[in-house]
Amino acid sequence: MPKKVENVGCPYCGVCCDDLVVTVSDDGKKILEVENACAIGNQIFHHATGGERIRLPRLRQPDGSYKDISYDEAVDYAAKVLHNAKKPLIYGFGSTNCEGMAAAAKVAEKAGAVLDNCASICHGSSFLAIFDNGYPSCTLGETKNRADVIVYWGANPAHAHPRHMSRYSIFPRGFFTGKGHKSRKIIVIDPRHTDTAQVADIYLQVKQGYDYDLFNAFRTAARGHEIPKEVAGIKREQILEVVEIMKKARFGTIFYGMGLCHSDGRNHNVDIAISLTRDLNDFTKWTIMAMRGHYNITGPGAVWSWQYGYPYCLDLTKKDIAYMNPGETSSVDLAMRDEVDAFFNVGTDAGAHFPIEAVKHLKKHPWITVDPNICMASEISDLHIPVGIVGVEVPGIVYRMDNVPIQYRKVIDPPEGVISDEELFERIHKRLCELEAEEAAKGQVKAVPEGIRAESEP
Amino acid sequence: MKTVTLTLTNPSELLLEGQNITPDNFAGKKAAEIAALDVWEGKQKSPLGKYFTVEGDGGATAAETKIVLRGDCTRVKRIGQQMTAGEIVIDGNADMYIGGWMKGGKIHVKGNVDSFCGIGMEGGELIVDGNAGSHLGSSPRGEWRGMKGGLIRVAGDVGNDTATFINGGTIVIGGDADIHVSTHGEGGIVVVKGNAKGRVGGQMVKGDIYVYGTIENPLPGFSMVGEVEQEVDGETARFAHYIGDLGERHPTSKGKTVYANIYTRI
Amino acid sequence: MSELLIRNGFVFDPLQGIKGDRMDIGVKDGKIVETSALASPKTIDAAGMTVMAGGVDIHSHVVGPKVNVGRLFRPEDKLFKSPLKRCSRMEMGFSVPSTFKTGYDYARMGYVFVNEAAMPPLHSPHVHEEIRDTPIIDNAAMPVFGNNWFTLEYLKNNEIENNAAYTAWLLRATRGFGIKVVNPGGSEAWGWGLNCVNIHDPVPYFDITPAEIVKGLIETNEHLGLPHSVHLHANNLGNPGNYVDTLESLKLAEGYAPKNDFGREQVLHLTHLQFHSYGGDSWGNFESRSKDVMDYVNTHDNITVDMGQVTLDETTTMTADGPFEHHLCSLNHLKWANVDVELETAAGVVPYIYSPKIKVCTIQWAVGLEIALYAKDPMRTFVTTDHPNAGPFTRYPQVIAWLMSRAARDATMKTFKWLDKTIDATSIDSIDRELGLYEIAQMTRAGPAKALGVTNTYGGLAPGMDADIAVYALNPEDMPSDPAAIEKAFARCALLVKDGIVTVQNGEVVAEPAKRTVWVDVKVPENAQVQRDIYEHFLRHYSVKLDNYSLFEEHLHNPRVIEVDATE
Amino acid sequence: MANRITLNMITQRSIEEGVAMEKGKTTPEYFEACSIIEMHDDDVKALGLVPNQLVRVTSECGSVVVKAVKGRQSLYPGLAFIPQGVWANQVVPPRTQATGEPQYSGFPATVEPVNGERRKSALELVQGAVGLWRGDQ
Repeated sequence: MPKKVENVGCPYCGVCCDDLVVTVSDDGKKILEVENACAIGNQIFHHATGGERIRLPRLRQPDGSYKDISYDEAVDYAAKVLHNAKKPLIYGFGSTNCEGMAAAAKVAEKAGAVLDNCASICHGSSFLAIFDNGYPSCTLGETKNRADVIVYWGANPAHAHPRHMSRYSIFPRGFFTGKGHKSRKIIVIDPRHTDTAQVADIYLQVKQGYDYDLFNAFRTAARGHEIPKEVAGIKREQILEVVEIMKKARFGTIFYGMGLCHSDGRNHNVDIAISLTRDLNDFTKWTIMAMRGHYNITGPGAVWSWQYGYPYCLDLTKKDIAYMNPGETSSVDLAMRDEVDAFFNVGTDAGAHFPIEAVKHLKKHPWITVDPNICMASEISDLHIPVGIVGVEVPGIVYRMDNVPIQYRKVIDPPEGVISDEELFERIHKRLCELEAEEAAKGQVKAVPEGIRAESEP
Repeated sequence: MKTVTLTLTNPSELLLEGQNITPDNFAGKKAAEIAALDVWEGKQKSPLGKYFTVEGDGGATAAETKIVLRGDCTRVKRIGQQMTAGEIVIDGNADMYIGGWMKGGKIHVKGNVDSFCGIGMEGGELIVDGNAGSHLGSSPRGEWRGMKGGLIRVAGDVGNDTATFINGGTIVIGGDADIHVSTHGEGGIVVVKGNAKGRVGGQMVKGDIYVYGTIENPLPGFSMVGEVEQEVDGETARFAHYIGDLGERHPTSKGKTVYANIYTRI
Repeated sequence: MSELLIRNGFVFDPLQGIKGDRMDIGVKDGKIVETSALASPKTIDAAGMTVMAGGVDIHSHVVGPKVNVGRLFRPEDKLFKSPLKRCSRMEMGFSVPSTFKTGYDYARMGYVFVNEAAMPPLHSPHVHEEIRDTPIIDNAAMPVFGNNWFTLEYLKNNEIENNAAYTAWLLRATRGFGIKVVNPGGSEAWGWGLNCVNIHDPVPYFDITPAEIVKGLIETNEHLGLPHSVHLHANNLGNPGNYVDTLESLKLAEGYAPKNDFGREQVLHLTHLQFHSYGGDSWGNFESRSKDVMDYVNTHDNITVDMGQVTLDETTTMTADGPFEHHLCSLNHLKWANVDVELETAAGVVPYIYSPKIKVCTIQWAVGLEIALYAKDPMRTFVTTDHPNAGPFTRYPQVIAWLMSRAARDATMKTFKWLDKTIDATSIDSIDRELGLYEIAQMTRAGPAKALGVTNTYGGLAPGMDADIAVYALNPEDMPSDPAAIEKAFARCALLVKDGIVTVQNGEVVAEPAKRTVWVDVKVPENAQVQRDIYEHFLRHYSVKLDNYSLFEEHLHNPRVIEVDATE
Repeated sequence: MANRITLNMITQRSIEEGVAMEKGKTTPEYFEACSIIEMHDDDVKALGLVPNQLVRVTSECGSVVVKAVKGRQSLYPGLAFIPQGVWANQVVPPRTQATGEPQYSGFPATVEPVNGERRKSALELVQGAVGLWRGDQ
């Protein structure tokens, strides 16, 4: 009899749907059906048992091909790379659990590495804004139960967070919002008329890159001052109309996305969005929330904050004190400035998602990928270490986009022999301690990692 | 005043962090002791002498110590960080954080500098003959008490986020400024002698900005209130006077609301 | 079979009434034993030193979401402010230290048990993750109930039994310790940007008043017979003239008697009393009314309080009192974080600078000390700074020095810009009382342990209790004349034994024994209605599934469960 | 008719990209979802493109060949869109305004029709950039 696993968390986006029902085959080896998931979440579960999985670490050979090696060998190689580099960079963690992130931090602290996560190229700007201006936010259930005005600004949940609108914001009926969609005003602000804009009551086509100016106009108008006839492509009347709606809301939430974080001004677009939210709280209740991308990309920000006080871009190279300054200690800047000499890509795909120039810089040095799947990063690595898929094969706590921890379950076993991120990092940590002890015993002789890197200088 | 000359003869592979290169740390030390001070290349801590040849001894106090850096310091960070007195001359370029958290003394960079120079500055002078990167005279992350005092002078262009959270002091830019000047400012003076791209004075509470050229995209939160004649950096000129950021909170003083000012030269 | 003999110290154990007698303390297998039970112990000489039980903190914000927001959004709280690594993990931060620094710093001060003052139930897995990463000290965490929709509905209808069943369920779901109430009704009102500023302000929609919430929760608490009492952060925190509301809140406990098997004698703990003892009607005529409040506390045995002492630092305020934090940020204009938690609570975080140059701050400083110095029964008034709200917990040694030494208070007052005005608005200058080591032991371990109902394990040195022993380099027969020496001795204990393991020596952490999570498991009769209500709210209003809400066993770390049977 | 225009480029997630990415970055689905560009009709007309014609996109730091398609989500004239992913990142400038975040959106790129060129696969682009591409195996 196939077995149904209920209340399964989805390891795709920051919406962290935890209502999936997954049907597993008799022998517990095959995922047969996934209910309640969006198209993307669905794909993740089916992909886990659908095709061939990598079951052993693979080490790059002189001819450029990969050779399977044991986990012990991989752990040894990885530990030596970390140990010998002057400034290794450990990056990723969009798709692992918090237990894995805590273990990786222990490794980074021991190795004197820079520890960074995907927020660095995603919602890192939000952190910068939060540092400067705070974060008047709420949990998603608050929005569902109370909100009568929703703003999506530079965010396109129809594509990036497929169930966000139905679970939390536009459509659900909550405690004080019994009429669901009918009782809510939806405002979408985006340079593109996105699929999200299709469901908006009001759509403002902001000129790309001028969000800050538009926020500035909103704030100025909210305080009763004159504004120009047109700002960022939006007519004054429309700005005033939206300002009135916002001021008269009972409870509003601004959801914002990469449209703010990826364009000119980055953090200040978010910063001024927060200022607007603060202003609106003088009139009524408003909250703001970052549309965090991966299902647990909020996780490293949480874990590393309680461990070190910084959510990302942690420079642990001094080994006795942590430092953070995005723009310097952020992965892409470190790459472009040739500041690091080894790269660990963990649970993400820097090969596909970094600008190719940054990839080329990083590739001058050893590159190790830890990921369940074949991806661009794994295909240019010196070492690829497969691990179990969190949320499918490995349980653990993940943090939803509103910082609510969700306990994820295991649906099936990982392929035989494949270990979890947490176990991998615990083993690397142990090996690092041994290397340190060996070095202390021998004096200052550096061990050279075994295995040969392909000659691949671009 | 005694002079210590550091010549970068053995450049690092990665970037070098030289927060110990300050008159405060060199004062009272012989050349050999200075060469033994720590610098960091990633996690590797080494003596300064591994990368630099050191000539000359430090003065008795920081104020009596001058440091001259020769060689290509493009990849040396944090020179003059937290210095309180004395002088540093960098013959060419330097990297990030030059004069960061500086309290006194003078730094003269004859080339370009990278980002975060003069951040958290409280006093002293930072002179850059070339260009500067982002976050010149800005505040460190999360700190609302930005630049408090001192003078920064950059002859060339600067990157984005100049003087974020500025509370005091003066920044004079000879060339153009990229977006965000004095964002969240609550005091201080920024002079841009070239053009400014946009987002000048956003979320600004108090303080003054002068732009001699044009502001490509002025913010809607600033409103023109008249024309004034003012003396700026030794010369007198006529300016259009704008107040703002009208979207931001503003304190009142003696019953009048205090705004931030932008002056653009007519 | 590890055995220790701590010899010849001056022992202060208020739970046993031991007042500085020279005694030996025996330790075997993690427990305190009669010295006669030891075979071949390792001996530690404590001659000329003070021996107390490990410290117990009744109210501190050390783990959980708002604490972590405080860490995350204040990088400037770490820059040039973090010590270099001395223990196995880095120690970061000043006002909101990292979990590691929290554990190490408490241990260095001789503390072993810290009660997290507010756990949003929805976030309990986060709280427990941080507990795991907080070394050495044992932790408990109190879920917040004062704005919880279930609680509001049950208490509105006066359904104490249902509320008790729900409370028992939530304590188990979150592995929580007791009933915390923060600004009852006010944080729910904050969901609409509103507040309940006095105890008779009705809560929007729910049609119940803060007074009814508090009384209902006291009844619930005593109905269940929990180890700890209701733990209340009263309405109208931090405002001039609020002592009136505080007295009204305290009076809600009148007529209630404690019912429990844990030795607890109060029915209400009113926390950080300092923030609630203000007179005047504006910041201009702001003044201390600690005397009025403490007169009431002194004459009512069923109440305990803690100080919430302002330490005159730059710190980070954080509370489930969402409207208060919004109010605060509109005063100081600094960054403001807010998290409203669906159906349950809210929270806000704002940095704050208590400056000796600002009159309100120095008055607040005096109010806190007055509360402790006016206390007739030190077993009912406890040392806290409401960490990090009035100051970081690492200032406890300084607070102790202020309490033990008029000279220490005078030295601090000399730094005040508005000294005369502070003296006029307070009575601190007229108080000569200096507390002794016995009273400090009452206020920092025996008293809090008793109020928490954990005196079978914590807060004392009787055989059978946990071997948690702090030794301070202070000779009660030859106390230092310089109060700085007192502060130093309490900041870095000479020795901390935790669970029988030597953990701190000469102020340095030398071992990291396994820490515990202390929680309360209450057995209640089956209650179909409450089960149905829970099911309904999760189906319709929560954003997570019921089955994913209760803490999974694997996320509970080294539990110590206190069992309560409320089925009778 | 211009044979080359400069547009303001943005790169963001699309659901097709999301689904295909989880299937695998070496799949045909990923290739079709990501190696495309969307423009406003005016710009398509200005370039004289026929539907599904290949174009070369060139920015300050690189160049890539993608297929010009008509998207559901409309843009205004002068704005162009490539879904985030391997093709977009061939042209995304790595400059970060000292924030850590590359200029994924809002950078100038020229677009011109190409003849006789093909779209490269994800693997060819990434492995090729780092000298590991050994041709289709």
